[in-house]
Amino acid sequence: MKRDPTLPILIAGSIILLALGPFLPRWAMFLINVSLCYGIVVLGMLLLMRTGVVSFGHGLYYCLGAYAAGTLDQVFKISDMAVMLVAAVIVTALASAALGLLLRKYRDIFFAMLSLAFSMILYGLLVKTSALGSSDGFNVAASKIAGITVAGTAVDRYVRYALTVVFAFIAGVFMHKYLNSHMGRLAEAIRDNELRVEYMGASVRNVIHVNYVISAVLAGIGGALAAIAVGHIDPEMAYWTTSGEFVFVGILAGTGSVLAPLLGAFIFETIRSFAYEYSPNTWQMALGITMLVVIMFLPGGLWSLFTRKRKAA
Amino acid sequence: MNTQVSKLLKCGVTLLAAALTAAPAICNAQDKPIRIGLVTFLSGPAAGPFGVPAKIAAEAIVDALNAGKVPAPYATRGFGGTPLELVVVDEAGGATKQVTELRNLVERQNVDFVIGFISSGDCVAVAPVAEELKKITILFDCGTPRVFEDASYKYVFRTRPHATMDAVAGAMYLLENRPAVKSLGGINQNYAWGQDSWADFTAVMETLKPELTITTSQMPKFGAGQYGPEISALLQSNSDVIHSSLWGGDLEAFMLQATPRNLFTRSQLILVAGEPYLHRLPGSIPDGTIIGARGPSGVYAQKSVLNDWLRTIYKERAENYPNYPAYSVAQAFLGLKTAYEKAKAQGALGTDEIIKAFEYESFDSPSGKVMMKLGKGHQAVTGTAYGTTRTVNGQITVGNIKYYPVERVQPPEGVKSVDWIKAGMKPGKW
Amino acid sequence: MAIVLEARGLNKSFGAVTAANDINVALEQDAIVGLIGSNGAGKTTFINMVTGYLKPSSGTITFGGRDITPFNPRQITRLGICRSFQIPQLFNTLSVYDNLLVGIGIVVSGGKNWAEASHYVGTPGAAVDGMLERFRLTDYRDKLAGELPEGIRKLLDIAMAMAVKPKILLLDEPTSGVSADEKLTLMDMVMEAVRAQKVTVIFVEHDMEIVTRYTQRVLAFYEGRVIADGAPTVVLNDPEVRRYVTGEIPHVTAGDKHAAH
Amino acid sequence: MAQLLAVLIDGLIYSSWLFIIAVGLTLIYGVMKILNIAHGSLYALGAYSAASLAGYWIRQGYPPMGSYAVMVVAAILVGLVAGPVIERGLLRFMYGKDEIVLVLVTYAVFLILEDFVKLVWGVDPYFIAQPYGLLGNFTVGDLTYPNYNLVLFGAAVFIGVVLAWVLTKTRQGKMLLAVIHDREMSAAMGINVGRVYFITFTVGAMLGALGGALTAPMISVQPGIGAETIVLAFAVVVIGGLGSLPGAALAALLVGIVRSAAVHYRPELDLFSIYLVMAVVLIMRPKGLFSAQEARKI
Repeated sequence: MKRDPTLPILIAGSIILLALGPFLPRWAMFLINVSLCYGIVVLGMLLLMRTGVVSFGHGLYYCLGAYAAGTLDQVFKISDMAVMLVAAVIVTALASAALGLLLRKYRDIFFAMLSLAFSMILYGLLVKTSALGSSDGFNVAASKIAGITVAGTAVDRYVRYALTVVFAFIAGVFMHKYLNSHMGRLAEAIRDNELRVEYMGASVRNVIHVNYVISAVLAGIGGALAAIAVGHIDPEMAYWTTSGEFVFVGILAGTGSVLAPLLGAFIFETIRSFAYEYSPNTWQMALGITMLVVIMFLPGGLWSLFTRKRKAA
Repeated sequence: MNTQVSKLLKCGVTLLAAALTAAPAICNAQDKPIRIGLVTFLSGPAAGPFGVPAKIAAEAIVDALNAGKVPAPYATRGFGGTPLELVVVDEAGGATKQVTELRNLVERQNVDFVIGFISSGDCVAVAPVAEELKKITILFDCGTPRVFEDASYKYVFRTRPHATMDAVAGAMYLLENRPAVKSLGGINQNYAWGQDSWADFTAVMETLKPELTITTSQMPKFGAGQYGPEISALLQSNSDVIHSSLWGGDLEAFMLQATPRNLFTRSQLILVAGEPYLHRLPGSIPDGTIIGARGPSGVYAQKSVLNDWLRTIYKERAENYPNYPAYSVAQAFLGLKTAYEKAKAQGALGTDEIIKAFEYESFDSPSGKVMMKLGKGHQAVTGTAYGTTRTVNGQITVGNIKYYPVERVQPPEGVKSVDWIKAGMKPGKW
Repeated sequence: MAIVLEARGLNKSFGAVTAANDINVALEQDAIVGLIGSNGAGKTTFINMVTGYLKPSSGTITFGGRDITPFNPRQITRLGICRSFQIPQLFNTLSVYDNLLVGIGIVVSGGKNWAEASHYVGTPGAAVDGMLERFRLTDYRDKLAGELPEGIRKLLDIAMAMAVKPKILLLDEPTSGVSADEKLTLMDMVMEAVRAQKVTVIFVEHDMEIVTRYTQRVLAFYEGRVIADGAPTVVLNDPEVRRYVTGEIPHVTAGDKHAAH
Repeated sequence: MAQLLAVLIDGLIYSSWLFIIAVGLTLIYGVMKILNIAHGSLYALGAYSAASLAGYWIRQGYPPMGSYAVMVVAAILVGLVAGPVIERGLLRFMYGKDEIVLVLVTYAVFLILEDFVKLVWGVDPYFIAQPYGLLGNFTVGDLTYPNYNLVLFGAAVFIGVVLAWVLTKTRQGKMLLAVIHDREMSAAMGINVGRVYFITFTVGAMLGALGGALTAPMISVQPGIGAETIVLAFAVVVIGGLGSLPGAALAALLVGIVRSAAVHYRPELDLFSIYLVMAVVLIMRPKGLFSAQEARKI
């Protein structure tokens, strides 16, 4: 078998991004920054899809992560990015471990809809909480990283950008290793044939539960990084359309490789951003058509473009 | 190995795509006209009543300015002779998206000024970004006091007064006309705007009339459309007054469903943001409804050369007269023009000079005099007005209009709305 | 010899249909037992009950003296009762190699619940290659399971059952869908593997030649009952069996067609 | 007491509406296993066409009573055009794909139609208020209700009964049930599955449009109504058990009453009452209130 180029690409890609950062136009830097936050969440979706379940409620953890980070600043006046990320991980891990106990029993559309219900309940609760700005949300001043103040300095943007790149890299490497481990194989086996997995002595529900927690934590990290990058959070992050977008990007990108979600998220954000600019009245139509084209002609997602070429070469 | 390389290249190329697409935008930088980014709702429920009227008005104003056809003191072409160019962006999609879009407007579209944002959530979110981008950004229609009461900004201005006065003047008007009011019920959308409006209004009422009883607070979700149960609950609450900050389709649906059920023969209705609704004649708005326009705008704009001008140029492009968002956007353009030309007159057109000129300026607008008196000269204040609907030979109009001067309805600089209301709304020094 | 598996008074009915009617079976260590009977006679139902896919309406199943009736397939598998399927249950989007590696990975990561987890020498990968050898699947190593010919699918299905270290192996029509000339080679391979690992085997078979050739004991099913139990020669000559089961033998072909798609 | 009565009446009316918007969705899912997000757009299309056509009708001074017929016709037209276009033009190329992918396909259609509606009708709200008041009111205790609510209720019952009758009593209906039960089997039995799908989707589209048309007189028809409605319809269908007609009816009733009770007793819960119901029901009955349990042969 030929060697899998994923890791080299991840390393090279991250180095390029880190090196390129300072020279990029700032809007591009921000676009990449936000895309990678998305990409990290979609990495989690990829794991779920590999396991054969799809969540229409991952906005729940995207939002929880963001609010975990945000409330630290808002309520406890802690505005250190490092602490925020830790908080996001803890909160989402606990929440998903608990909800996973229920969701592990569900499949298909029911898994999707029950997770949707949970995320919409969080949405409702947040909209009711005027202390956290209700539907307006609030601004997050993540001014320090590991004690060093960056807010207002010349490198402010770059630090947030670099932080995201690094986390995207870590998440990517982790997910790559994980998918190629026994657990990763087991996930695909479950997608193919749960019955046989049980008849080989592994607990389908445990695997789904573990993978659900992992994907939730990734979503939480993505949310926290988004809060840090964007500087504002609101309950929309938990609304079903946000979760829908994650699935959207997941399918758009394809589950062929951990590179797909990261790249897919970037392409999605770019399409959306330019659709907004060039057809402000029909950008939804543009998105919809893109999506149909991909589903129709690239069932493996955009990623299959790369793999196809590789086969051809 | 070479597969690795080729993949690597592909990866790099895709990532560079962003940088490349920057090229056209950068070229635009050398264009002559002043580029103004206009962010307003083009889709979603807020487009019809707010976003699109604002857009129509903005385009009409820009054309008039470029043609130099605006009444004094705004007769000079464009801004100080330089023509204007609009870049319109949809505000739909949530605060997070708006932050991204603002960056694109400024850094990719290279606009010189940004005028925009109807949703309070978006305003709160974009203000710090505008600050970071060091780009003069004018919030033209959002109402939440939080923007300048919780923070202070150098590059952010708001040329319309904040929402506190909607509640204060509304309550005053109500009590002046219905002194005997004993019970109050409300129906407001379940999101920040609705919650704040209700909280403010009840706070004011409790200060002005402590013995008042609050019967029920209905909080249907935004865009619910079906209000059967809510209306029954309101009917059964037998409230003397029903307060509502509903707007757009929700307001219209609520009116359609509540009127035939005689809710408004039972209770006095006060709509703090009802004005745009008057322009849309859905057929049923009971006489005696108290209507606010969140400022002396729309139907409350007093006759003046500027007002006639706005009404004319707007009517040329739409089938009805401008509503208050149209007036808000006019305030933004004229306020900015004033500051720009003042700075130019002093011979320096740097951002800082324009800001200097903008702070604490006061200027005429179709809805009267606007003074940048709050938020260290970044937050506008005006008086406001309320009136009552009545049908005159088939036409719904507002009568019994009462104007309230700034000091009665707005807290002075440095005092938070909440505290000011609690403290009994003492007129401050202006 | 010692009794490893014992079923006492198993009953199972689906609505009106009685799929199992007071089945009593005791199985000795290392026995190789064939189950015969026309389709719907209750053979697969018996296997499904033993492996926990169906719960008997009444009756108990004990394994090594332990009551496993309430257990689910996973728990039963982990005790060492494994099965193959009439319609192969594979991981279609995984390679043949990975199909087996999943199983071995489960055993290795299984820890203490798995008496013989230590059985495999060398890496899981090496163990897989060993199994590919034994079942002559090496040529298909990197093919996707979904793209295999039916015969190979059957083989892989059985290999996967073997991969998770069975003490008792239940094979549901191992040769159905396998062309006549391959049947014997397949059975030889399986039996070889079975002997090497000291596994007790129960298999459902329509081909009486195979039954007589490989089993020391046969259970004949009819309408959910065991109508005969004993050495192949005895059972196959039993008049009832001749009438109800082997008489005119349409089942072989029936079995074939059935599994062919 | 009066309040309890109000809760029931309001609940019943709201339930009728919920059932009307959800029934087409559950029908389509039951037969085609497609959770059709575009149902929301069909609802919007129905509402817009009804508002425009009936509005025109009334402006022309034709007998206002006729406007009800016009609304229904508008809905049928929408169904007859949009249904075939979507099913023949797109969905049929997607059959056999994963359920989630199909959801996304319809999501894409939804996005496209959202902008299509905007291009055709603009962003200004449309009105067709007359039919709402035309029939007069009825009074219960101290509460007045427009009789139009009875029309909603009647329509819901009518649709439910007719569908139930078609499914259980007619040959076509039995075919449908056969397809619902086992697609391959019924194909083998010589049922033209493609045709069944085509008809089902068209009927489903009509029902979606009808929901919009019947709602038009009581709301202001504006961009975004589809998105708001589809989530409700989803919840109802999932609570009831995907593809189950009685399930949808019961779920609509449950959600309607719960929401109405929330509004009357705990208004602050209204926002997510429906999702609470959904979560609770799914936790108690993982596949919804009514669900076909499919056993797997091994």
